[in-house]
Amino acid sequence: MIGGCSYLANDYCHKLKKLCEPVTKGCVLYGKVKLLNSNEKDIEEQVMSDTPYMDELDKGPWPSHTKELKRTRFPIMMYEIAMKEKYTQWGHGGMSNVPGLGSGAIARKSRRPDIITHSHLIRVLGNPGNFYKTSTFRKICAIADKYGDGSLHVLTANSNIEICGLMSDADMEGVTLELNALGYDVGSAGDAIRNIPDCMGPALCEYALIDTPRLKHFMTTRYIEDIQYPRFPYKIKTKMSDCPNECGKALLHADIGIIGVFKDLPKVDNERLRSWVEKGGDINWVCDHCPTDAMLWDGIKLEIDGDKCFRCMYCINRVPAIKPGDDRGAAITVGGKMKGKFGPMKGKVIFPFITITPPDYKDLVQAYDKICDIYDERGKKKERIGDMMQRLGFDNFLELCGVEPTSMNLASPRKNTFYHWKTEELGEVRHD
Amino acid sequence: MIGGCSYLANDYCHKLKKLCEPVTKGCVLYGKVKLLNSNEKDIEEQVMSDTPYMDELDKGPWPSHTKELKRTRFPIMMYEIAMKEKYTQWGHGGMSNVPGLGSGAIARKSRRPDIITHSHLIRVLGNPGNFYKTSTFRKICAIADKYGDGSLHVLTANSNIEICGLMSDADMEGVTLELNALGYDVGSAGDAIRNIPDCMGPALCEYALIDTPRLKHFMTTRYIEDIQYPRFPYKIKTKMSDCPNECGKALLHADIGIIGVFKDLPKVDNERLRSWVEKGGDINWVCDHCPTDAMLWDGIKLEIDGDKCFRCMYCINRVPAIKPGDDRGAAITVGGKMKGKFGPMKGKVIFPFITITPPDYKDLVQAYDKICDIYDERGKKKERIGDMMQRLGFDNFLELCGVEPTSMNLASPRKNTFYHWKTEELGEVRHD
Amino acid sequence: MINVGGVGVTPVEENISPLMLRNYGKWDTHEILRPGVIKRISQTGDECYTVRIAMPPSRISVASMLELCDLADEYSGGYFRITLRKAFEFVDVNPEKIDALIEKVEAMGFPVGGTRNSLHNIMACPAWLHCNLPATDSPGIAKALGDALIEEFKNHKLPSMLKINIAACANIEEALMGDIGIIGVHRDQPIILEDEIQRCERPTLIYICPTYAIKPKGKKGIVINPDKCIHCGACTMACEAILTGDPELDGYAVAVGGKASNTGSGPDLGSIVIPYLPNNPPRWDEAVSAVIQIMDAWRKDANPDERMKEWINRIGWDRFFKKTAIKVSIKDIDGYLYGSEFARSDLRFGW
Amino acid sequence: MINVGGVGVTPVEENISPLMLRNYGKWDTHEILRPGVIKRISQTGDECYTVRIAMPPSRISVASMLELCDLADEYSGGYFRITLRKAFEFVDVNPEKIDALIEKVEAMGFPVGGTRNSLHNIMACPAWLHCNLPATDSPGIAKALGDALIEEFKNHKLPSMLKINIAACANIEEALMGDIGIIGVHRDQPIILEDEIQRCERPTLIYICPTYAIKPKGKKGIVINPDKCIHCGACTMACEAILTGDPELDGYAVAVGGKASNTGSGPDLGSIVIPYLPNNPPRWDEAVSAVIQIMDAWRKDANPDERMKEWINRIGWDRFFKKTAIKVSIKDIDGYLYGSEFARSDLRFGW
Ligand code: SRM
Ligand code: SRM
Ligand code: SRM
Ligand code: SRM
Ligand code: SF4
Ligand code: SF4
Ligand code: SF4
Ligand code: SF4
Ligand code: SF4
Ligand code: SF4
Ligand code: SF4
Ligand code: SF4
Repeated sequence: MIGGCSYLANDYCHKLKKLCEPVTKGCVLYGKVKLLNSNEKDIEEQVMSDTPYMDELDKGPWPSHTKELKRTRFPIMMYEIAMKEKYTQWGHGGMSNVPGLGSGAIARKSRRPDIITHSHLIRVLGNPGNFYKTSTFRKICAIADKYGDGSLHVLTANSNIEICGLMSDADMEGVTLELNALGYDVGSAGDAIRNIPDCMGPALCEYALIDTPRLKHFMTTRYIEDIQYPRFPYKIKTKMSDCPNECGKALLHADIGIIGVFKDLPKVDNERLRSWVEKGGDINWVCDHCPTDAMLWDGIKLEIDGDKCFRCMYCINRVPAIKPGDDRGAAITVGGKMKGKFGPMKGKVIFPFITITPPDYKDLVQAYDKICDIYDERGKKKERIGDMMQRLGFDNFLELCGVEPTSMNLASPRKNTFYHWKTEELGEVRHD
Repeated sequence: MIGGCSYLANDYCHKLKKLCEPVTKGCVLYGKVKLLNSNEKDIEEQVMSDTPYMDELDKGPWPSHTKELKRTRFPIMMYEIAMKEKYTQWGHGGMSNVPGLGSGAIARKSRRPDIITHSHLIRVLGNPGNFYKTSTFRKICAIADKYGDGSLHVLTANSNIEICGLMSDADMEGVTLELNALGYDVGSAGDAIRNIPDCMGPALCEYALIDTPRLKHFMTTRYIEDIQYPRFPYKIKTKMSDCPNECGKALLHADIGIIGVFKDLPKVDNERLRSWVEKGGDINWVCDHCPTDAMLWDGIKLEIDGDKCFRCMYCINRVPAIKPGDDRGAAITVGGKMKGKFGPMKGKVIFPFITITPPDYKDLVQAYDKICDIYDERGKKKERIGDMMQRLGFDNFLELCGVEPTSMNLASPRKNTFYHWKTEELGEVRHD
Repeated sequence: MINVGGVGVTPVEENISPLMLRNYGKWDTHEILRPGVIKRISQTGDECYTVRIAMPPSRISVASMLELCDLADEYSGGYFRITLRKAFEFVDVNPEKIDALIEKVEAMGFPVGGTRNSLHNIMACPAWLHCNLPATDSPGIAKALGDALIEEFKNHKLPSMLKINIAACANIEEALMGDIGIIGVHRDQPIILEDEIQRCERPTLIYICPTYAIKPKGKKGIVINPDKCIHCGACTMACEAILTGDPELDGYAVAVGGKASNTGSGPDLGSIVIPYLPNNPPRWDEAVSAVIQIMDAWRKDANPDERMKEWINRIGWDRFFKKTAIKVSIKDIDGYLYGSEFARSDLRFGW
Repeated sequence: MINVGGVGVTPVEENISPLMLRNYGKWDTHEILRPGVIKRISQTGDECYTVRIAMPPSRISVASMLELCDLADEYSGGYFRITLRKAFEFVDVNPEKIDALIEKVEAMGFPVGGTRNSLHNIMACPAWLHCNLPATDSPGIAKALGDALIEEFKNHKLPSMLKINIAACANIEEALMGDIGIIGVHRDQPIILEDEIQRCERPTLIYICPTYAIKPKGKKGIVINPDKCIHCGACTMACEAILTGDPELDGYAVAVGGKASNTGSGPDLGSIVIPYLPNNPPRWDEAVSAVIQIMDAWRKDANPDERMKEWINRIGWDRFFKKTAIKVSIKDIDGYLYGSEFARSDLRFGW
């Protein structure tokens, strides 16, 4: 491994001076001078500014992250050497806190203190529906340039903006104060409720069923403490999609998924459908591709068989004259995650349908709090909800959630008779 | 439990006399007299010959096992009281041996020595294809009547005949000797290779691909020792079906399944098909119901798309003009079973296609012996092959079988990257 | 040492008629003339007729078998076979005498039927007739069901074949391979006969319990942890001093959708939709009404040629429970195995 | 104590144009005018145009973002959004100026496209840019793939949407939710820095290892059993003194068929069809050729509207491996989880 020099906040230059010409962020000659030979045995590299690997990725029609990095104070040699040695040059990182808060930052040590000793980043909670306007975003850019290395992660997979290349607590404190002044906030790192991403919903989409952008604002306001002060066995990722098309991929990989659903049937405007067909709309193709053969078009009107349709969204996606039903609410799924004892797991349906009633969203809050409480009480350290549910048994977890199981909690009934009968289920027992 | 009197072969009458009038098998007044009150506290029943429950099941159009029992010396009170008390009156049973053999009998103790102390049965290996002729079967009946209680189990779920109600080693020895004289044999109990059932195959069925009746004769002759002298961690059930219609249900619940398959495409006789259609054969219905949409009928001829068909047998079952392909062999599946640590399990495809080449069946014997050897070496006591395979890992089991995996061993590829890399897979490893 | 065994089985050629021998491997097509009667036609033009009858569950008397042999001698040259569902078939029946055979054998109490889209012969294990492990009585249930569904056996009135398998404890998988299956369920804690327990091999007991519910107690005894026992009965099989079964607690579960063949959506074990019904001999009303409830919903809603599994596959489990009016219970959820693949991971709800 | 936080997020109303606010919840239908350009029509008749561009993998400079803001000010009233696949969208674009906007933004190096049946924006985690856990470099692979498949991004020429997600280690599930996914794979034994290991919480380490590969050693140390380690990296995350990754051994796996939506056969995680390819920066030829191999087989054989998962669902895995000429390996079989549901239990072979 490479040099054991540990992270010495703020005075890395003096420490490094003896190692090499300053090539790190705060120095005026940054990126302009070669790294002179130093006594670290494994830095054979003589000509520092030559970045052949990165130059190769500057080329080509796809937007280039290497071209971007060269427009920032990012320590590009960390990436160049990584590509040359096929091995990351960054060291241990971990969720850490912004001074005064319990969460919000990723602290990252470097394995190459000769290039840079560390480089932290701050997670800025993304806007509802991920809508931005340039007036405020320019200010975020200014903050990033002032405190960070001038590079941004827009957006993370959990819809945060990451302001990168922060070097000290002072930087982090400064960023947070200026963001707060702008109406923006930080958090979503560590064993906390993380930022709650949503899809664009009713702001732009015809399929939206429960208005996730407004729901995100409500949830973030209600759970801001849990987002900024970690208290759970492990992180809780909550994701939202406004309809079963699932652009937010909530069921698949969220600890807690909130997805808009409708209970009644798709609504058909037969008049509009006829004109759509006249203009070349291929209704027969759509009927053939309904997964349950629920659609019957007789040339004049379309009927959807309520005994077959299972609200998959396909006909709604393909035919403007077909709209989602009006009896709308949300399904709550639990347990999506990738790692841990039981490996990758999809979320499981716990509540197939709860009402979404602004402004207090009573049903949703009750369900959400119950799941978090169970996790708080019964989750082991570093055990995700999905693994906990598997450990407790899906049947016991449903009971803890106070859910009377219906077929909608089942992919299919069990295939073994290895029941565990509780005494109260047995009535009086006769043992002669 | 009821009366602790243990099993006293052959002199139960004296023992019982003091308990009650003899109502058991060997006594001349059998079934004719009431059980007088006896000092056993729990035999409240006064009128012994009254069998209300059995009498009820004598009625009705479905063949009645109670009517049958009343035509035998079966201790009917054991069944009557079971129905009255909703609890079996039979005691511990277990695989046991016919004198001189290691297998072939089920020894069964009774919980009601006052009625009968025990009642054993012998398993007679069923004929290939389960074909019988009355000349030999009458002799089996005679043996059953002479030594047993005159009742038969025709056939067991594993295609054996059970001669029931044997009371002593002498009975069992007598039965076996007389059966052997007839060309019949016993076995298939205990931790042995069990009787190898097959379907009627080419003797009666147009779909037969590998001739399981002749294969059963070969396998039984070759493995007769393992059928009659248990040597495995637990039983090995081998089942055969002559085609993928699977009348023998081999894949689903056999430790080792041997099923006839064909590799090429179904053969279509278009001339015969046209005449079948003319006579009202609904070829369009069949084409619509092919699970892979592989069938294309243009009114004159039928083409089967080799890129889609997966040999499911459906069109062959429905259209006389479509026959199975000629490139025929057998699939070998392993691991079907109901109980044990991993609960009910379907068999897994180990060899998707091996040749079936009488008279030596070299491919089949090699595969079969390899699986049995692996089980012999690595199976734990009372661990079925399916549970062993699960414990070892399906991947390791394939390797042990010397199988280079193909897609036909997969239902679907794995969904996690939690590989275990063996050192030889890694080439030279550089650790700085 | 008396020498017994080593004989094996008789070759198939010895047990089939000359016509069948001549046409061995040459069968070309078949027609089902009426329920229970199959005509098979060979490439040579020869025809072979079989007549199938239901059999009494699990045990038959030598006397009845001899009477059937008499009929076989008179009508099928002495040739018969037993199907893989334990039904009796007269084989190579003289075509002119088929009606006479049917009349006589039905008069003896053996209904003719059980082919293609009818109720096939009901398979039942011995249970109370001769076993110590049953939690219910398979033969009794089979007889009660047979009586109630006799018309379905004797006619081709169902959407597809209906195969009902009954096993009185979790040992036999048959019940998970039937269109409808019934499996005995013990709900009691196994009882340990303290004075006799030492005779059992403790290490084996501890090892074979799938959930490690058995722990050593004292020098030679054991104790069973009620929270872990899943009533599988493995310990009772391995040791005479452990008894399972309780007249008030025993009963049976009902499964649907087992299928062995590779047509349609292929083979799979069935799923258990009713976890427990109480034993109610001799007419087993709960079993009969549950089977009829499921059969009627299937019969009304399935397409032609759609077996139970394919029907459920098409309509989905939401609609299955709705159409059969069976109540979903917490027990339908698999708490034993790595149950996650039984939990619902999609939003395709059939309200 | 400086008081920070407790602010939350700005309401959506503050970040959308007046036209969008007027039509909030009233959108009625949409048309995709050309790849990357969506026209949405409201019940009020109002129209809202969005223009979507690909983004550089994982990191973008403040300078470029400011230039994009300039374009947003000029062409979309200062309104833009970032999609759930990290792509940039100008929102409520002045319809007359769409062509001008496209010309300018493409000149800046941001291709317009990635809608409906095209290659959508490629998602990549930071990996070598800023993480210690990667076994490969997601941004580098994304860039190499983007360059190779640019025409697929800019046109609607595929049977259905193609979403490629790249995660450089097993942490993120994205790669199992893409039509094609790439997941970093460590093949080395984690290295323990003996002098620093005491600083770690041993009990946690022993507990979090999913396969109990970590055992205590001496007073404070640990030892990892190579036969049990599955390279999941959980220990390296929990303790600074455990390092994983080896330049010669690291690489990535390729998965197919992940899907989140409820159409067709519904949502499911993808399946891993290539267990390991070696790292080969900067152009990652093996990744590019594997993706093209799979994409071409899909493109040639899929029906219109048939995503990767639905295509595989229809043709079956036998045909998938045959058509993509990918060799099945022992590693495709799941030796980790209760793997039996990955083994084949039917005879429906696609030779
Ligand atoms: C006699 C028997 C074989 C034996 O060696 O004993 C047999 C005989 C025939 N089977 Fe079978 N099957 C026999 C048990 C089975 C079983 C096992 C069972 O029922 O427990 C199965 C598996 C059932 C399952 O899938 O769970 C079985 C699945 C089939 C199939 C596949 C049906 C489907 O799912 O598509 C066919 C094809 C067909 O029906 O068209 C078939 C077709 C046939 C044919 C038509 C074959 C032929 O041309 O002769 C025979 C008459 C069918 C009938 O009864 O209508 N046979 N057949 C068995 C009669 C049992 C009975 O008394 O009913
Ligand atoms: C007669 C029969 C039932 C029938 O309806 O035909 C039967 C009857 C018994 N079975 Fe079975 N089994 C019978 C087919 C089956 C099947 C199905 C099959 O063979 O097609 C199974 C499921 C497949 C399998 O083997 O797993 C089956 C799984 C068992 C088991 C569970 C084994 C395990 O994995 O734990 C046991 C217990 C044991 O073997 O230790 C068992 C044990 C028994 C015993 C010996 C009960 C005992 O241990 O005391 C039963 C004897 C009853 C009696 O005294 O009359 N029987 N048993 C069948 C005889 C088969 C044969 O001739 O060899
Ligand atoms: C902008 C975005 C939402 C957001 O809040 O950011 C979005 C926007 C739309 N999605 Fe989506 N989807 C977005 C990510 C997703 C994802 C997540 C992902 O890709 O990682 C999914 C799940 C994909 C999956 O199943 O794995 C997704 C599954 C869908 C579907 C379901 C497609 C199907 O499988 O049948 C539809 C319906 C359709 O395409 O007709 C859909 C339809 C749409 C429509 C047509 C909705 C509308 O009327 O506005 C939007 C334009 C579609 C397009 O790009 O062609 N959107 N959509 C996301 C754009 C990502 C991108 O840059 O391409
Ligand atoms: C930036 C981001 C990747 C991206 O491409 O956007 C990311 C980056 C990191 N993730 Fe992540 N994860 C990111 C989304 C995800 C996702 C997908 C999602 O959120 O939609 C997952 C899968 C879902 C899940 O959480 O399981 C994910 C599962 C993990 C895990 C595995 C957790 C587990 O169950 O074991 C870890 C390890 C941990 O948290 O201890 C992890 C840890 C990390 C760390 C902090 C690495 C570490 O522990 O040192 C990474 C920081 C990289 C860096 O320093 O720049 N990251 N991570 C995403 C930031 C999300 C956010 O803003 O909160
Ligand atoms: S999840 Fe549904 S409502 Fe949300 S953007 Fe996607 S299609 Fe629209
Ligand atoms: S929502 Fe899906 S299931 Fe219902 S009619 Fe439309 S396409 Fe068919
Ligand atoms: S398994 Fe095939 S060959 Fe054997 S009887 Fe059934 S249909 Fe005929
Ligand atoms: S065998 Fe099956 S898949 Fe092949 S053509 Fe016939 S019905 Fe279709
Ligand atoms: S299934 Fe159970 S109850 Fe029935 S015979 Fe077999 S062991 Fe006995
Ligand atoms: S019945 Fe089964 S689970 Fe219960 S103690 Fe016995 S072996 Fe264990
Ligand atoms: S997926 Fe792995 S390598 Fe990529 S950022 Fe997340 S933790 Fe780091
Ligand atoms: S990498 Fe994973 S499996 Fe290996 S020792 Fe660490 S935690 Fe355990």
